[in-house]
Amino acid sequence: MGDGIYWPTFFFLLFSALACGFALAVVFSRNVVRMAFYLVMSLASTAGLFFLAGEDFVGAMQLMIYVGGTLVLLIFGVMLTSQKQFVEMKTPAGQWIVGLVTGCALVALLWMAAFETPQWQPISRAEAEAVAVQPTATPIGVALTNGRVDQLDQPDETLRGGMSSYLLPFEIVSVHLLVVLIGAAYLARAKRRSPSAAAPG
Amino acid sequence: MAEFLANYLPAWLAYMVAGAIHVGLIINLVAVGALVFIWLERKISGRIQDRLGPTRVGGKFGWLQTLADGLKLLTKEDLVPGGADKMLFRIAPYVSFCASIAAFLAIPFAGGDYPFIVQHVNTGVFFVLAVLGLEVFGVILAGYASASKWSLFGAMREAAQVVSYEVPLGLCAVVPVMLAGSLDLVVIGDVQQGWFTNWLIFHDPATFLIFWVYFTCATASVNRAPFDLAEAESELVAGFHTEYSGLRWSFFFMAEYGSMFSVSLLASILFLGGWNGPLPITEWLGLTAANGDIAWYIGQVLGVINVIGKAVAGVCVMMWIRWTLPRLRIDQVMATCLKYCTPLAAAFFLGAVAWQWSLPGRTFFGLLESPAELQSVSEGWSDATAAATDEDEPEASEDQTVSSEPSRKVAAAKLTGAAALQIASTNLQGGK
Amino acid sequence: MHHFMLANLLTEPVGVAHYMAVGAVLFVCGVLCMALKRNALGVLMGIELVLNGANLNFIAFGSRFLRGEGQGLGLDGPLMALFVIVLAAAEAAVALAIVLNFYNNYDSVDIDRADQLQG
Amino acid sequence: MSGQAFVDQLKQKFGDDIVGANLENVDPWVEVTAQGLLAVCQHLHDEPSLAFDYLNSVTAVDYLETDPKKAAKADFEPHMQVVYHLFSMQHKHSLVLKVIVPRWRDDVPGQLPEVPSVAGIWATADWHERECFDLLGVKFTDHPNLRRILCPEDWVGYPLRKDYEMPTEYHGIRGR
Amino acid sequence: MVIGVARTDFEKLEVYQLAERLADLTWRIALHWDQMAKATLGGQLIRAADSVGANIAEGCGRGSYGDNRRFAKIARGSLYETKHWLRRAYSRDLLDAGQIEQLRSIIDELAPRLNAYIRSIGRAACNPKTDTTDYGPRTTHMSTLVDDPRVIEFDVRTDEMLVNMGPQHPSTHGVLRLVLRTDGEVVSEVTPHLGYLHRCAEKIGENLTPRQWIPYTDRMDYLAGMNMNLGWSLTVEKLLKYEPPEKGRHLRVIIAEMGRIASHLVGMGAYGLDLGSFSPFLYAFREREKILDLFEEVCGARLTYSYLTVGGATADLPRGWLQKCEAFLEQFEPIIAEYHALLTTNSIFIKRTAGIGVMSPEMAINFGTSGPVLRGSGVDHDLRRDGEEIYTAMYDGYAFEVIVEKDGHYPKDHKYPAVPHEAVLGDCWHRFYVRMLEVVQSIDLVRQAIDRYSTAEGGYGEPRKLTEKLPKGEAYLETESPRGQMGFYLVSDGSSIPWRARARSSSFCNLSVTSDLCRGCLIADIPAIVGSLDIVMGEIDR
Repeated sequence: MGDGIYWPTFFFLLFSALACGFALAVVFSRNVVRMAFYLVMSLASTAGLFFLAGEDFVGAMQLMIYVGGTLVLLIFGVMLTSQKQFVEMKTPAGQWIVGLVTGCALVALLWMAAFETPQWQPISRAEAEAVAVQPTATPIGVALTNGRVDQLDQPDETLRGGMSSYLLPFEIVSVHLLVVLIGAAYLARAKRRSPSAAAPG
Repeated sequence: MAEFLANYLPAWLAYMVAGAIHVGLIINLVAVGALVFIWLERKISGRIQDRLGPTRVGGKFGWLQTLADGLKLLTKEDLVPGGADKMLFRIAPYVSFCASIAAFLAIPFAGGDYPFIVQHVNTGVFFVLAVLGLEVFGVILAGYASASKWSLFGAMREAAQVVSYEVPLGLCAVVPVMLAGSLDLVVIGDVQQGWFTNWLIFHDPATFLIFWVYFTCATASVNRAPFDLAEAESELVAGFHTEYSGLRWSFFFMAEYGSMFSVSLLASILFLGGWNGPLPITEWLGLTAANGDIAWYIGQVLGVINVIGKAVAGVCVMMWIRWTLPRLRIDQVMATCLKYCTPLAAAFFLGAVAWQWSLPGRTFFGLLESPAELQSVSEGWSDATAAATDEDEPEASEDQTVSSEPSRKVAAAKLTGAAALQIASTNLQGGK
Repeated sequence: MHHFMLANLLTEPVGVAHYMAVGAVLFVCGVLCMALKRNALGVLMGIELVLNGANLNFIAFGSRFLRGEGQGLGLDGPLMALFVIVLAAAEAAVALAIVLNFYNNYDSVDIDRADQLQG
Repeated sequence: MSGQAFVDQLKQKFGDDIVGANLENVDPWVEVTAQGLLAVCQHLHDEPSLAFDYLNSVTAVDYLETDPKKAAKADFEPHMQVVYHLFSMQHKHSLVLKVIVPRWRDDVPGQLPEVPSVAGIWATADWHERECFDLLGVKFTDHPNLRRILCPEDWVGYPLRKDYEMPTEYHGIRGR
Repeated sequence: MVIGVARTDFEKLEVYQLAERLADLTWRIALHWDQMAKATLGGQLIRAADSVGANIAEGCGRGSYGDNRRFAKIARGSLYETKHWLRRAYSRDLLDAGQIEQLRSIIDELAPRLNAYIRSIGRAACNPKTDTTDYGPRTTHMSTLVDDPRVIEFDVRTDEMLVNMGPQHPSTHGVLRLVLRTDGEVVSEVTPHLGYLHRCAEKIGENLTPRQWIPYTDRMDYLAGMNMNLGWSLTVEKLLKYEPPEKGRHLRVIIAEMGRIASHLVGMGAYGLDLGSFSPFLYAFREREKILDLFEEVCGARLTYSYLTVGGATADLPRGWLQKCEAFLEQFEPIIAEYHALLTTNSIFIKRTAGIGVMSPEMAINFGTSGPVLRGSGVDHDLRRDGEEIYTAMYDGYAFEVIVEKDGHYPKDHKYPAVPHEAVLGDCWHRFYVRMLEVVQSIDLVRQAIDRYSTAEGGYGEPRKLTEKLPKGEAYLETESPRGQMGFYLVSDGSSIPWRARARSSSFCNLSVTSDLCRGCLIADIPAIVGSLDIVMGEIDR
């Protein structure tokens, strides 16, 4: 069965252990800022998994936008709203138990499904090592603009012809982001209290 | 490196040792870099302020001063403030330190077929910018965890500043990527071979200007010089690391010097030709791969010295600015970012695109000479495809000896890239 | 579960199933977080975890190393992951704006307080 | 200022509020009663020909001969003087106003003498009067926030008074 | 005139009813606690809970909106105190889940209502335009501002934060403590706290003869010791009606103006430090060291000189000192251009100081400011020209112009850097600029004084006898010291020991302006404003 450790598996186990560990820590920790920190660690190790799966463009994207942008936003949110509470926002014990039981059941179900289906089983070691290292940025860039590089050797003709690039969704997302930008700014804007609106006593 | 060792050691040990050597080199680079910079900063600030700086500590120019600092920091007591969130307080410096060290993973020190790089990530620029963004977490946690109003002020200021300066920084970094045609730092470095006229900074006026915008944003994103709001001692006592002392404080400082070094390394590779010196000395002395490994190795070492030299020059300029200019106010810092840096970066980016569109592949100094030689760079993809396609089949059937691995990989890389570009051009013609 | 022998796990390459297993754990942690947390920002973090679990599956199916050449999703996997990441950022922005408004009116971010619609 | 003519002019305008003047001294001064102080100051400040818009200093002097031998020879009764030094930016001339108040209101030790506050006319008086209150124990009525400025908030006694004894200890620190 | 009548029927207020329910509930809960808990925690908890309702009621009964709002805020304070005691009870397991639920529902409903109630006081019944309610003595700088309904609430209702800047803060020039009420970065209220360096020098002045008190004047403005000595000596000479010889007067001009240069150098360097640039501070001290060496030759001390004394000076200038002094001025003049390049005309410095902390001339006069702070606001007043006879006698015959922006421009006797268009008269930049120009003015004065001193004949002014009997009477004199007008007030009863020795400090009045200048500015502006006032705590606290 192959000679010696197959390194990608070792790193996969390492990163997934980190990701799941910190994800569980997020669920169980009570202090909001600690939750945010564990989430950062969990998402960073997921980015590691992306690198492992050969998608370093998406990994770098995750690090930059998701962890660098979204979570900083979240931490700003935590800072703006963190306040001394009279009683800790503790969910009563009962709900915890129900939650955990359903959670474990769901995980077991998904794992059973994952490991049973034959198509998703790992390929042989020789085959894995034969896969060539290819640049990942250029195909994604081209796919976003006008060509589907990866479908070049698609066997049947119709499929290859029919493959359209991701230009349209790319434009839609950019417009969508603009709309969200304005919407969020409008929602959280400075409340200008007009002189007439007198708050009742 | 790992393949080279695989001939002598069992495979997994080879990877382990190669990894250890890489990490060792990087940690040394940053640690020694920090040591040198602390001493350099004292000397430069001394010279600027018409005094000598350390002279007597260990030897002639007081070069042991940093060691003395280090010992002092080691012996200082690491105290944790009472109300602090213990766990986050302890972890914060290490998060910020790891973030600034991780940036060195993808930075090459010498190019060519076997680049001197820890991990040849082909989205190098993107990876470095992403990791630099993570350093802000260390600061936020430090600010929040030390439970004092002043550190919270400092942390929030720094977070706002670094996050908002990532936008113009990214915009400026995209121009060299566009000119060199790839996110891979090694390719960007290799495009700038030969005379200094090939440097991307002289590629066209827009890129020249965007270099200065890049340098300002870089100084701001590592919190130096006029933008060092986070540890503005006149207002916030010492900003987010008020409560830190001893070793933890030194980690923050190593992180700051590390990210300053990595940002100037990036500047030197993206704009100032990286390992290609102003004059093509390696070609003149014949130190290229053509005549033997030893010559090639010396050529590479010259390249490494070149890169680090330029980076140290960049850091010296940052120090020089720091000791002359007063500090900006937080809203002025934000205003410069949003009102000046981002529009300027966008404008120069459009300028570079216009230049690239009208005179593809022509540099400012290359306007006079015939464009042939430069043309090859962009066309390199196509003829490589022709070469790769026919000689690829026989090669694939050879045995999977480890030694031939790199050349095949590079050819393959060219293949997919070239194929992609060809399709792009065909579609374009088809589309028009 | 015959194939799942821990002994040779380290020597055999990892398949899509293993990625999906990790994705499942992340997904469930996200759902639990959304369900159990009373702090609005905790719910937001739960949503991030759920999206991340989904992303992992996309990447797993699109990766060449896991399915060998040319079987899986090819380029669609990573591209979908990109769109998920970008849209998650937008979603977080809007969600945060809502939470801040909630905080403005209720002096606290405890979602149990949002019981205005109850009868 | 122009000596006796000015004093008579004031007397004619404010009648018995002006109780006296001393023109022989190096800095001649005019004595005013506590009740009339506000009116006189407002007049001095607003009158264009005088225009005393700059208040140099408000201070108080405690006249009490503590050692019995000299007390007999002293030619003054124990009293307190609140001294105002005024200056005019336009005419570049200066004036000294004095208010004679008893050391304790109704001679009951512990009740501070009261003088109306001129903080309304000159903003600088706010801090100067707080210093007088802090060090010499003169209560300025209608002062925006009359509390100690130099000594700690909970300090007992008024240090610059002649009959002041240093407290034996303050928060555990030995005084004498 | 509409008298805003506060609602007296507080019983109908929901806020009040909630407070009542809270108080009774805590009473019922604390009733069954054990003896120990009841004695310690119970008493405090009930007192706090009752005081919430009590304060709301008292606020309504007070009749004026200001008091009503103040008592409502005290009620909010005691609500938070109740929360504190409940947390303690909770952590000591004195409350069971049911009780917590009840308490929490009341408190979580009471808190926002109380805030809304506080905001609504004084607004529901009156509309700002027609409201002429008299809120107590309308003094020009009343500290309790009426809540203007048009105030724009920031996007997130961040609650106020009290921040202590000092007394051991690096940028407050010594032991000054500023208590800032900040909302995020914007400072809404600054209250300076003084007295940390109070040594009661005036009490000691009542036990020493005037000449023995000279060293105490050194330690008031310790950056310009010579000018302090000069001020006290002139006051005593005014009382003695003594005229020092002509040579002594020119000696005093040389020493005083050199002291001014040294003090302004420190002011400039420290201001650069406040704004973050470190190098000007070292350049300034390099030059100041040379002046201190010169002073050391004259009187042996570098900081607390006690050189100028009643009657003249303790000793004459040593031989060759004047040539050294001229040599220093020679090499110092071109360096000033460097300081201008480093700070005055530096665009970031201008950004940080122009238009910040603007003070109108009327406000400057009203607050009794003096020196560069007064002249920075355009008030043409300098005691060396407009002071009392005995002081201006020292400077008569000297050609010098007062550094102030008169009808649009500064004096043109030297080539000075231009005023940037962003700078508004009376802002931090102008105060700094006036100080820099005064250094050049002092150089001219010292040069003229050196020529006059060398030609004048006669003694340098022998100091008077140590225990000389002072004539009965009093004298007050102000001199133009570097930071402003330093006044000394000497009352004597005929014996050799003064009856009262008072020092009127210029920085004391200059500092009193901070709370008005810093209202609504950013935190980073506070060191800029306080630095531009160039205060020294020794002089303020005396």
